[in-house]
Amino acid sequence: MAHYLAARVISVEPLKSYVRLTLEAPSIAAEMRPGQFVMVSASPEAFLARPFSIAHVDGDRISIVFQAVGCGTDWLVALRPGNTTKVLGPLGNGFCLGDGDHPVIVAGGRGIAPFYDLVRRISHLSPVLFYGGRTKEQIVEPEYFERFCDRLVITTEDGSAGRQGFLTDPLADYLQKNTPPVIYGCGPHAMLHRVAELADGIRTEFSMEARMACGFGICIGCVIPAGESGYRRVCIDGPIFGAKDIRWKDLT
Amino acid sequence: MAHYLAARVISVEPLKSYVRLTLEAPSIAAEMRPGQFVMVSASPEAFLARPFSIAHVDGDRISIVFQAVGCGTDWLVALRPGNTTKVLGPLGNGFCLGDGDHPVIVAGGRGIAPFYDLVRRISHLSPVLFYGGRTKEQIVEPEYFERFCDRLVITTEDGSAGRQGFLTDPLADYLQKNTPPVIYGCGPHAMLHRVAELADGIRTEFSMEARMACGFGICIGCVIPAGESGYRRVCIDGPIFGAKDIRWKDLT
Amino acid sequence: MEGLDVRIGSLSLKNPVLLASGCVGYGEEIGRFIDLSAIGGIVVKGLYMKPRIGNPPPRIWETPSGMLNSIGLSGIGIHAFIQEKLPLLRETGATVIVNVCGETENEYEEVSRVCDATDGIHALELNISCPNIKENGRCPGMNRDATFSLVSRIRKATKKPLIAKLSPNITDIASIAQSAEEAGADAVSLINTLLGMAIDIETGETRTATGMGGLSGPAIRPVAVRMVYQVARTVSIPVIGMGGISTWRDAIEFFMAGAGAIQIGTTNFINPHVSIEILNGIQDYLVSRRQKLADIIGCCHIGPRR
Amino acid sequence: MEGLDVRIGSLSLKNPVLLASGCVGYGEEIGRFIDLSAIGGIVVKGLYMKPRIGNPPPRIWETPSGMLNSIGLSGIGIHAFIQEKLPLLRETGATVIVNVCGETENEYEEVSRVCDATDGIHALELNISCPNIKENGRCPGMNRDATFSLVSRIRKATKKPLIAKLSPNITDIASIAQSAEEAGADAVSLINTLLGMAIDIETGETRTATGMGGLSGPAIRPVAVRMVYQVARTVSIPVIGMGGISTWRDAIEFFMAGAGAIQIGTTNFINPHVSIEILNGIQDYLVSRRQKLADIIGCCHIGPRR
Ligand SMILES: Cc1cc2nc3c(=O)[nH]c(=O)nc-3n(C[C@H](O)[C@H](O)[C@H](O)COP(=O)(O)OP(=O)(O)OC[C@H]3O[C@@H](n4cnc5c(N)ncnc54)[C@H](O)[C@@H]3O)c2cc1C
Ligand SMILES: Cc1cc2nc3c(=O)[nH]c(=O)nc-3n(C[C@H](O)[C@H](O)[C@H](O)COP(=O)(O)OP(=O)(O)OC[C@H]3O[C@@H](n4cnc5c(N)ncnc54)[C@H](O)[C@@H]3O)c2cc1C
Ligand SMILES: Cc1cc2nc3c(=O)[nH]c(=O)nc-3n(C[C@H](O)[C@H](O)[C@H](O)COP(=O)(O)O)c2cc1C
Ligand SMILES: Cc1cc2nc3c(=O)[nH]c(=O)nc-3n(C[C@H](O)[C@H](O)[C@H](O)COP(=O)(O)O)c2cc1C
Ligand code: FES
Ligand code: FES
Repeated sequence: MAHYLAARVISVEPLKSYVRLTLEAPSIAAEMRPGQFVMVSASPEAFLARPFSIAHVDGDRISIVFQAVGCGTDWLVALRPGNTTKVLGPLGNGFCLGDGDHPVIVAGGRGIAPFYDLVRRISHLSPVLFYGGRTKEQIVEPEYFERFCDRLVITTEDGSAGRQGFLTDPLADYLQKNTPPVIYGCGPHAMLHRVAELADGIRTEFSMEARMACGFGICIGCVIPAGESGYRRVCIDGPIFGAKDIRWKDLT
Repeated sequence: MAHYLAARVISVEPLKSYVRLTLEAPSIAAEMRPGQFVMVSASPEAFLARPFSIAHVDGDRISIVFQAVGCGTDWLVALRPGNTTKVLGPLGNGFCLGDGDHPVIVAGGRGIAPFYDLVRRISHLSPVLFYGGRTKEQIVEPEYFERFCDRLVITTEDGSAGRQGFLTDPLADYLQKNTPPVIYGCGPHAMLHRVAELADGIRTEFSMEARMACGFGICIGCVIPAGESGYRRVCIDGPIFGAKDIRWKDLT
Repeated sequence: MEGLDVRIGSLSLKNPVLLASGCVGYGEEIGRFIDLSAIGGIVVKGLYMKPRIGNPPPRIWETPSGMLNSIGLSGIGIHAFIQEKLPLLRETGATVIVNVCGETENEYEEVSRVCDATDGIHALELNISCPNIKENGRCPGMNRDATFSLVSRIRKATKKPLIAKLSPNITDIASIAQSAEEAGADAVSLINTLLGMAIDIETGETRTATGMGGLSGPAIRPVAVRMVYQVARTVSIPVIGMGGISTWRDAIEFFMAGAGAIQIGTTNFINPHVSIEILNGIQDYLVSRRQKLADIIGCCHIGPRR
Repeated sequence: MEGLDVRIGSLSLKNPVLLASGCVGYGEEIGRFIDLSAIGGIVVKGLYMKPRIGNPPPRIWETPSGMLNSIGLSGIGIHAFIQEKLPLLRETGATVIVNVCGETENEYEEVSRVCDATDGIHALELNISCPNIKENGRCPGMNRDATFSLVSRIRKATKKPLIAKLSPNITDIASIAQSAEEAGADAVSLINTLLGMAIDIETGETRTATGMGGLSGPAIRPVAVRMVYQVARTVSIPVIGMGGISTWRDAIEFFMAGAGAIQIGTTNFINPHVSIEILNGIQDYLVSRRQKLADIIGCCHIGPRR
């Protein structure tokens, strides 16, 4: 069940290119599954709330890890401990946690967010994380992920951290030699599309994005082309979709 | 000349029923005359800026003393040192500083604001201040005003400070025995109207209020009935008017 | 609380707070947050005979104090609604109003007949005003004759309470309301969204895939209050007001302008409990003033009282 | 910067940023903040033959991302303007456009003839759209025939560039624009304010003394962009866009929708320097993209490019 509450800000920490906002939201923390998200009321200036993956859960607290890209996220960055903001969640279907060994996780840039919690919960399955960014500023807290993953492969477009290039290159190599039980993915749609092509036959769990008004299924605004024809709502039919359900060519 | 600038918040102090907000606004502080006001951009939620009398000037700083009555003033109360807010000013005509002894000042409730600076500047003339409120919570910093005034007469409607009743009662007594060179007034229009009746023949300088959109004369929104017929703009033809210029019966 | 009930034709609503069409789906998701039987009723998303996939994304864009939408009357069609959604809605005890759509007068009539024949559908709201359809945003509600002709025809197709939902994208909304009344509508509801547009200045692309979209939210409230006022002075059937209501205070404004009931749309997106909060606020306001709802409907006064 | 000049009939504006009528008085007060010769021009507050005291207060009310006004075309009259205000304006080097008003066609014509005969008045903006006048907010700009008749008549009364300022409170703004074009207008400007209303729920009094007021500010921007788009696709004379422009980004949206120039209204109230900031922002945008103004006018594209 989703809850709507005024959450107290615990902390706002810079994380290289991103920011981690920690909120006190007991009922959301208690019920959240990895891959779910929250709608955060961003500011009086931003009329609609903004969707963010839940990154961490810790007792009564949840965190989101986000990039400041516009008026809503700018306002979130300016929050201070003691302020409050409205939060609605947990929302969306969340990842299906499989039980095979060496699941693969593919994260592009701020697409790392939902995997903070996921890797912790599936660390017994020895996940393999492919984590790419434009520069090292987009690769946050690799030590955290190393703790929970069997392997961590980092790529940056400018070579400032890990291997230079796109993460789909080492991923392609890996998939030539291994057949993971599932590929979890979050990042730019173009990246996910490429991963979908590589995945061929392997079960996929991709976290998709769309502009949202409500986040819980009532506005039908957040649709993406999915299934044989027509659209599916990212917020409630997703945000986690199997790659083969998406009509990638119709994605704008 | 009026300036438009982003002013840094120095402090926000509760003053019984009111709040004092101190801002760093050097160019405004340098040019301000008592009785002038500033337009403060209140919040992203409040679309228009809000007018406030300039209470104190101290070096590079100005203060306003205000009451939280709605979304804009609530937001101002929540400001913290280090925040900034846009300020436009100094605006309006300001008081004419006369040179006769024992000028009378009449302040109702938050109408005390413009007199912080005035009493300081005319203390050599030994002003007499009539200061009324509903309760003692509306009588702020009497010790400050005592320092600069020859006499301070306080009234409250509930008798919790000074004499019980309306300030127009002791004022009427005073005016029976004395003929001050000028009466400065600021407060609810109903109070000022009564003071105008008592003033009969004495020069008056009343600070008037109206809802404002611009504060500097371009919207023609802030008019009050004044002169023989027609309207005058409070922001630029005022806010200080002689009582006999106001058509009190047409005031809404 | 007593004195909050509202009559729309033969239908009695237990209170004047309704959920607006298109802003609460078919009730399933919003029903997880609020008790649908506690409010006056729910107007479900517009329905045609057949399912429709709606417009391509992007479908929404935020604007100052509002939003543009171009959902395009995506929906499951009246039959699927009745089979898959209505049973759940009936279980909640909600008063159900169907927002009736059609590409042709025939289709409007067909949908209406199905609604008329179906238990558990309490009233019809005829959507003569959806601005997202083709033709530069035109709709029957932009024209007196088209309104009269359509409403008359549907009036013959159903005995259930019939509400005509008006478009604000017109010169004289009162005259359209009058046509609807003359044609037999039991009530009018207004306003639907204002036609708007926004453009991405990096690409030149419109922010919704269809170019134009419908503007809703607090930004449009002053326009909605004005139109409710104009319509309420003109017709004698009940007026259901909406457009940017986000607090109980806004709701009171609409009652004072002449609305007998209100609908909450966009604000549900931001706060799923808001309709209950608004209902409570209305009750508290009336109790504190010892008034009944009827006392404040249309009580507004032009300019200051002397 | 080159490539920023705009032609309106025989008039050449040095850049496309104008100050909107009613939002900058007669230029005196705003001229203390900005150099009026640096911007494209100033449209002064609407003028009748005689002085008018305007509507009683309260005249303004804040709304979500906007404001209502009911100033009521308070003004000093065309003769006082020419004697008392125009000389000051001429000294600043501003391009001066008079917003021409009238209670009758005769009065519109009289004011226009005076403007035509006066040096230092560069163009006329015919205010066929002021929504604050009596009669439920009606104005000539709500009707094709009234528009055609009035514009034709004024066209004969002046050789100066003639701009028709359109009302948004209508069903089909493009057809009104077309009437104005056919009647000989050199340009159309839009939008004037949307008719709105707000009510004080403590007293039931309307927030402006006249009941209705004109809604302006960012709240109405999506409606304005949409109307500019519709009009620009219909007429071949220049379109001057306005409505809620508060940043240079908003201005670019209007150009992309088809405006050849823009006006800044309400935002001047909040930031008296904003027109200069917007002009600079437009220049920087064009420089960074190596484009001329003409390259982006009307360049918007419906929905995402594939
Ligand atoms: C399910 C979901 C989970 C998300 N999780 C995260 C996360 O963990 N961390 C994070 O940094 N971001 C996340 N996002 C994206 C985040 O919602 C947007 O960055 C945010 O809404 C931008 O708000 P703004 O007001 O700052 O930007 P705006 O001023 O609204 O827009 C700035 C830019 O961001 C784009 N944008 C706006 N809303 C969205 C959206 N819903 N999805 C994608 N792009 C958008 C706009 O088109 C525009 O180009 C997620 C989005 C979804 C749908
Ligand atoms: C020249 C001038 C000087 C002023 N100086 C002071 C001052 O020193 N200290 C102080 O506390 N207040 C002062 N005011 C009043 C102050 O501007 C209002 O209290 C403030 O604008 C309310 O803003 P808000 O957003 O909190 O309230 P809103 O939510 O906008 O309104 C709350 C209530 O306040 C009323 N109101 C709104 N604007 C004004 C206004 N401009 N004048 C009067 N009532 C208004 C509204 O009608 C409403 O009833 C002054 C007003 C003027 C015109
Ligand atoms: C996303 C969305 C979808 C809508 N769909 C419909 C619809 O199907 N039928 C209809 O009559 N109105 C529809 N509307 C209009 C609303 O019912 C309402 O008239 C309008 O949004 C104004 O109210 P609001 O500002 O409270 O949202 C829709 C509005 C929104 C925002
Ligand atoms: C206080 C005020 C007074 C106005 N007076 C006039 C006027 O005299 N003549 C006119 O054509 N438009 C007038 N307008 C309309 C503006 O010129 C403009 O069309 C409208 O406000 C939309 O632009 P904006 O949102 O940038 O303000 C007035 C607007 C406001 C806010
Ligand atoms: S965001 Fe509203 S349905 Fe998904
Ligand atoms: S507030 Fe605009 S003229 Fe006074």
